[in-house]
Amino acid sequence: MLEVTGLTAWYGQAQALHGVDVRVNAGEVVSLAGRNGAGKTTLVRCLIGLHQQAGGTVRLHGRDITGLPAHRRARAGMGWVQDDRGIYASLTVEENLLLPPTVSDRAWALEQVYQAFPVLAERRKAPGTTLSGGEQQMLAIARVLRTGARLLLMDEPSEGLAPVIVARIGAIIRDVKATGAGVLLIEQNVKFAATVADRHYLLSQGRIVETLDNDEFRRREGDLLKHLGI
Amino acid sequence: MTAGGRVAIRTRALTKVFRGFRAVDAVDLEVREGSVHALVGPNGAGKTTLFNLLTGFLAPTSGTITVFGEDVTGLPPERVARRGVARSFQITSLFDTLTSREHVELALQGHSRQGFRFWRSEKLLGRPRARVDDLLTQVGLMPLADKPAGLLAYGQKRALELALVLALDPPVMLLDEPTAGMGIEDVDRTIELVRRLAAGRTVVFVDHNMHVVGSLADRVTVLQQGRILAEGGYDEVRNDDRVITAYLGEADHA
Amino acid sequence: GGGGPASSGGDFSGDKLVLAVLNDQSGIYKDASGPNSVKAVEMAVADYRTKYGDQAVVKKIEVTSTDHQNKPDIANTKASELYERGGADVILDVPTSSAALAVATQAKNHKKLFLDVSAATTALTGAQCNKYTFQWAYNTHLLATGTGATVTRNGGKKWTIIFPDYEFGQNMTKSFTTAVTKAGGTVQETIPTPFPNENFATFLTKAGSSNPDVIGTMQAGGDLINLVKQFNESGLKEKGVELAVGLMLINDIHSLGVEQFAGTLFTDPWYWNMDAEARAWADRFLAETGARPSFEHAGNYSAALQYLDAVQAAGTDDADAVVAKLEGKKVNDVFLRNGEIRAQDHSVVHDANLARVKKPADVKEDWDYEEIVAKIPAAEGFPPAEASGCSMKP
Amino acid sequence: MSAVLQYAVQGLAAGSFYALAALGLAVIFGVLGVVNFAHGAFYMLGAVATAVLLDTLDLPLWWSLLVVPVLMFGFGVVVERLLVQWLLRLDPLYNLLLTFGLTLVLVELVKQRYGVSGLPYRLPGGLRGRVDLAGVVLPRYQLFVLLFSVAVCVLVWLVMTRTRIGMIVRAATEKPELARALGINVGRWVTPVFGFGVALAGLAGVLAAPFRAITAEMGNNFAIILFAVVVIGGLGSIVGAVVAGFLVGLVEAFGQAYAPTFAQILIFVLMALVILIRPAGLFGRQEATA
Amino acid sequence: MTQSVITEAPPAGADIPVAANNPRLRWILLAAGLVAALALPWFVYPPVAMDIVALALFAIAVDILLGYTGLLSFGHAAFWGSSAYVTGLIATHYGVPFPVAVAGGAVFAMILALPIGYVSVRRSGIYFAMVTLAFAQMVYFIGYQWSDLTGGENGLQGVPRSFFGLEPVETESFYFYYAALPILLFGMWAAWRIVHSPFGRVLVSIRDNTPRARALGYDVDKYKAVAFVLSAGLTGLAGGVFAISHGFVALTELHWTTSGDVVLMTVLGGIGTLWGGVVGAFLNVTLADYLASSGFHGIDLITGSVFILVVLLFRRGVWGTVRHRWHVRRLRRASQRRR
Ligand SMILES: Nc1ncnc2c1ncn2[C@@H]1O[C@H](COP(=O)(O)OP(=O)(O)OP(=O)(O)O)[C@@H](O)[C@H]1O
Ligand SMILES: Nc1ncnc2c1ncn2[C@@H]1O[C@H](COP(=O)(O)OP(=O)(O)OP(=O)(O)O)[C@@H](O)[C@H]1O
Ligand SMILES: [Mg+2]
Ligand SMILES: [Mg+2]
Repeated sequence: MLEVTGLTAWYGQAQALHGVDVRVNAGEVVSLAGRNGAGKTTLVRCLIGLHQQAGGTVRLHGRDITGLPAHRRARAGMGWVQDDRGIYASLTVEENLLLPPTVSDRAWALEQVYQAFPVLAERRKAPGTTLSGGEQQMLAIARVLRTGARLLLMDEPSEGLAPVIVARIGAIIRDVKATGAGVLLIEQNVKFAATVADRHYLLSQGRIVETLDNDEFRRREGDLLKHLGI
Repeated sequence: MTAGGRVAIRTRALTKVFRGFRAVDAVDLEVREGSVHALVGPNGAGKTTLFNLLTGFLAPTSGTITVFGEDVTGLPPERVARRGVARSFQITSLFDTLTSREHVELALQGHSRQGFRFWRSEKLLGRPRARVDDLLTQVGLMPLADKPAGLLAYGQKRALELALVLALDPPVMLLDEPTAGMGIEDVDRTIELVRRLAAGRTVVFVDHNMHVVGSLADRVTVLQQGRILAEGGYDEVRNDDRVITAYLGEADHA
Repeated sequence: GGGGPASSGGDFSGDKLVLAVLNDQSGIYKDASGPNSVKAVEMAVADYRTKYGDQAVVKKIEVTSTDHQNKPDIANTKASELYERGGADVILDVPTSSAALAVATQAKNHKKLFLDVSAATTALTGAQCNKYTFQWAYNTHLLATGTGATVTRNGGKKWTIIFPDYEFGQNMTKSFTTAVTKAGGTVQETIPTPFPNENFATFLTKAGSSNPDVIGTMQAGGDLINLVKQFNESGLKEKGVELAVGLMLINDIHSLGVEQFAGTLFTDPWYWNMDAEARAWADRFLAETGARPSFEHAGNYSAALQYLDAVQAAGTDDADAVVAKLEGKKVNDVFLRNGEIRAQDHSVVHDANLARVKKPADVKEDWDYEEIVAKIPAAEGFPPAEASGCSMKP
Repeated sequence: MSAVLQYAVQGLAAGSFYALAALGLAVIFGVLGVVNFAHGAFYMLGAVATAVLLDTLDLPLWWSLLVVPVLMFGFGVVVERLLVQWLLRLDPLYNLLLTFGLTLVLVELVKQRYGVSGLPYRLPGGLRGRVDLAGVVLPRYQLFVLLFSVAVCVLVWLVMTRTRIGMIVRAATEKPELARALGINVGRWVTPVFGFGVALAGLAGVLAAPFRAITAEMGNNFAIILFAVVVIGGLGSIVGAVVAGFLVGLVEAFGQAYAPTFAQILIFVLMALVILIRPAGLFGRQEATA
Repeated sequence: MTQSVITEAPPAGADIPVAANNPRLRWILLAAGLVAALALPWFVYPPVAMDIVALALFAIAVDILLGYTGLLSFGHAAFWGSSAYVTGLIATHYGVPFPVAVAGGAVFAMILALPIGYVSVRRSGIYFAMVTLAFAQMVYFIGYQWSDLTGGENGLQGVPRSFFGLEPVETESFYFYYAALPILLFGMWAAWRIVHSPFGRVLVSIRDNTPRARALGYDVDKYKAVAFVLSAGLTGLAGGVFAISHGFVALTELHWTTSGDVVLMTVLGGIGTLWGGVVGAFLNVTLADYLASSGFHGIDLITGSVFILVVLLFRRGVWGTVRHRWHVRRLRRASQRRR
């Protein structure tokens, strides 16, 4: 469903990505691991169309979307959970959920969201950024689920979350996957990645250095840690 | 393990209400001098809010805070900082145009309270050179000493954040999720660093990483919905049923 | 541009005369004076040439134009530069009292002439008068006494005055009060207002509450228009309250339309259609500029003309010689009727008019807005020289 | 007593006008984060357009109330596309300077074209005269301004808080990148909102034409007062702008009545007090701490 | 935790740190600036030259707040104007040499700035701008109401230029320029000293991130207030010299448009650069001076367009843009050499 070939990206003079190839199939969760500054966030920003200095091609459902602006990509079925959560201060929790347009019939209803995250129901009228860091993370995930996007790009969704919540998010990701959607999961939390992902890319200094399936990933955990510092 | 007899931080019935929402609710917290004290709890339990109260960034709705027996309730952040309580921020918070070195120099000066000298050269700031270099080396930022903080990667910013707290050389350190966003390798180094620094100081920190909590904390306080749910040693707390249901969950966690 | 220390005295050559018009060519005084005043001065130069032909003592006459942008600082610097480097023998016009006073100081320091036309402050011919400065057209005293005394004598006994609370407004109010009282009326109330101000609703309510015959307003420009519009809606007009205006220019009426101002009384030092002579000159002016002249335009023409005459009489451009020719001269020209250039305080006194704005139905042609109600004799309109407080010591 | 009532009503009438005029400023700041210094100039253009339309096409006030905002909307769109859009994500300082420059240009252009002394305008017959409300006499036109302004304010508030448009617009301005990534075509919204704010300024200008001097400079001083209004109300708060508008109108009216010279300075005293007591204005979102 | 958090290469040319040190260039610039200041009245009409230098100091003083502390003051006319009046009054009534009068004006400006600053610095951003504007409006109001002292809208006329009886200085603007220049240069030096002092570093940190500065133990409000008073003092020096140079003081010096103009100059030159104030003042004054006698009647058309263009195309201001280009080139060359 997602096919990325030869992706490059720069910040001014500095190259952050050097020809990255990534694939995500329908109904598959793929993790992208790499130490701080490896270029993970840059990669997803390129995919969603927010990074201007980029080269290479991006295909979604076989369609070349390289030149499309961000909002068209979102409408084509890409959903993004930003690493700093991106909750609107000027919108209430509920408005944050109501904001994005629906792009497929898999979109979660408001009720569904509130069932999955009762905290959000409780604070539905509160301005978005008055939630705690973790609550904001939940809100960000819930918001993307509301669109029914077929490809989720999640940038460190477990960061700063209580273990119970992390577990719940793992379950949600598996649910989403079961509906046939694809997920590209950026994770530093190797244990968590291993529990949800089918395949793993290792990114280092802007290059994919290894692609592993889940078994191999688990097996080589210690070894990877040493080499990559993840 | 718990050293010393004195109490570094004590709160009495500390409460913070946001428009009717009790984010921190009648919390009586006691942190012993020289201990490493972890604060954990589900998201939204009120940990950051409690930090903000302790450091003067928020004024409590009611209740009192004392630091080494002195009442600091309602003091502004800079006054609290000068009583020896330094904090790091959960959401990275630096001076974008200043370099790492300048950050550390600034923090050292804040400690010495010489900032009003507008008639002297700023070179004065660089005087404690050895100390600056030492701090930057400790957090591993020496090679990036002259890069503006706005251009550092996330993890590097977190490291600098820590360096600033160290520079203040405070008797009491409050660290809000010091390892958030770090790879495991760095997490372990940070644990080492904090452990080293903890000698002779009081440390309070928030972290969701149980590995970090387990390796560092002498004592753990679990918050839930603004109240203290449980308190005790790490092993004691992690086997507490209420904590497991409210926070840790059933899953295996290291 | 141009550098180095100022070369004092004289790169001035006897065969060149420079008349510098320094005024506001982009701000609020643009229409009433502005570029058309430069035209008026040029007309005076042309008339001088025609009049003296080969007899003229100076052949080369330049008229320069400088925009002080209504900023006193710039007026000050430019005046000094004009005298020092621009070869200016005389500076004309200069609206805005602070700017005019600063230019007067420059004139004194440089010992060159300054003929003020557009600034109304009595300080120019009072406490801050000097040998080289003349005030040609009018001052606040003329505006106040002319209107105050004449309106009172014509039956408006009970007055309320609304004035902007700063020096000009306060002086005008004082002069008005004196004039009204002298003429047998009373000023019941004076209401200060902020400046600038847009909303006069409450002030008008207050003014109306004492049932005056006349409301006198000392506002000018945009504030005046605000007040007049709101006065018209306030119902006071219907109750028979008249509106007398301290300072109004024909351009105000032209822009706003006679309907709004109809019936308003005010002092006009000179009106283009007041007699045949004025009208003849106004026709020339219209051909030249496409507009009818305000009294300030005519004043500039007159000042330039009399200056040139004095130069002709003196046979030199030396300021002291020219001043000697101007002082005490009795003049009659297009602008000055029964005029005298007073030696004691350099106030140029002359007869003025009390005018009433016509009703729309009575307007016969463009710019035909005023009906002259009464003549204000020079002796009444201008304060006696002894009262000016001016001492001409150098 | 009846005098007090009279002043109060006059204050409310003046206040409603401030509220309407400040509304556009609040919308533009609240939504785009643009400190629109040119608001006074847009107000002036609205009034000038009204006068010119009457003069050339004989267009009466009623039609101007409709036509001029539409024209000003178009003008706002052009200004946004040409100038403002390049600065949207920057510090408000730059917008302030840009619109300051724009003000100079617009005022100068109007001066060049229509002179400095102002333009004539006639009040339509139906709105002349006065009404007597239980002893309080108010020019009929002021009453009309009062009712009309209140209606517009309520309408705008409803749109911004109760509709999806309002929500999208708020989101698009707070984090434009994210909004795009969520599938919202941000560019499509920013321009019309700016145009809308400008149209509101123009509308205030139309209302001003019959009872204010229509000159190129008419907006300069007015804009400063509007800024005071918006700050008192809390930057970007629509309700705040409206309430503060009325408050300022009342302060002005009673100031004019009982401390005439101080009437205008009172507004600034009020502003300083409000900011010091309630830092973010009466209805502003309080600044976050950590 | 040693090397591991440090990762990729530095992104070049993103932006320039505040203290971009290059001592040699700094000395060359300073020397050039000094020569330019000394030569100015040979090329520009001396009173205009004086205006340029005085306004340059004014703009620099505003830049200490705007560029280095992140505070946009929209009320600095209050300090400029009140110092001008006080200087003028001292000079008129006591006949002291003008530097003494100017010092008096500057001190007064600082005293006035004390309460205003104390109150205003509690707010930031647009709110700060509006509070300072409000106070400035009050000062303006006092200025035109108290006409016995200030002369109201007629201005305070006839301010003398006493200077130890030195005739050329007292009468000729050319020599006066050189007598007054040291005062203004001292002001500029003081501004430079302030910005590059331990205190200046704290100001920058407050600008970048106020809560963080507080957490480091800095009493932010006090620092801002001191910066405000210092800035007002320098503004006062400039305003005093301006008053003496012109020989009179007009109400416009207190008007909010004066506050606006100086901010525009600062931005035109480039904020956070100090030199930018000099460039901005030079451009502004010479433009106004040129247009006054150019016969073009639409000064604001040009001024307005210039500001629009600067904001759109050279956001760093004239000097800021030059400096930025130069830094970028240097960085690029450095990185090439490394390769
Ligand atoms: N705005 C920027 N300007 C310049 N360089 C940048 C910018 N943002 C990121 N970089 C650099 O690009 C590289 C890749 O950054 P990126 O944020 O993609 O890393 P990441 O893998 O997401 O790291 P983390 O785990 O810390 O989030 C880093 O070296 C970083 O310093
Ligand atoms: N300024 C505020 N206004 C209103 N509510 C707030 C504010 N700040 C925090 N809260 C609420 O207080 C509660 C506690 O928040 P806090 O940030 O202290 O949580 P936390 O324990 O640090 O959580 P996390 O682990 O997710 O960071 C949350 O429910 C949050 O929504
Ligand atoms: Mg990242
Ligand atoms: Mg938290």
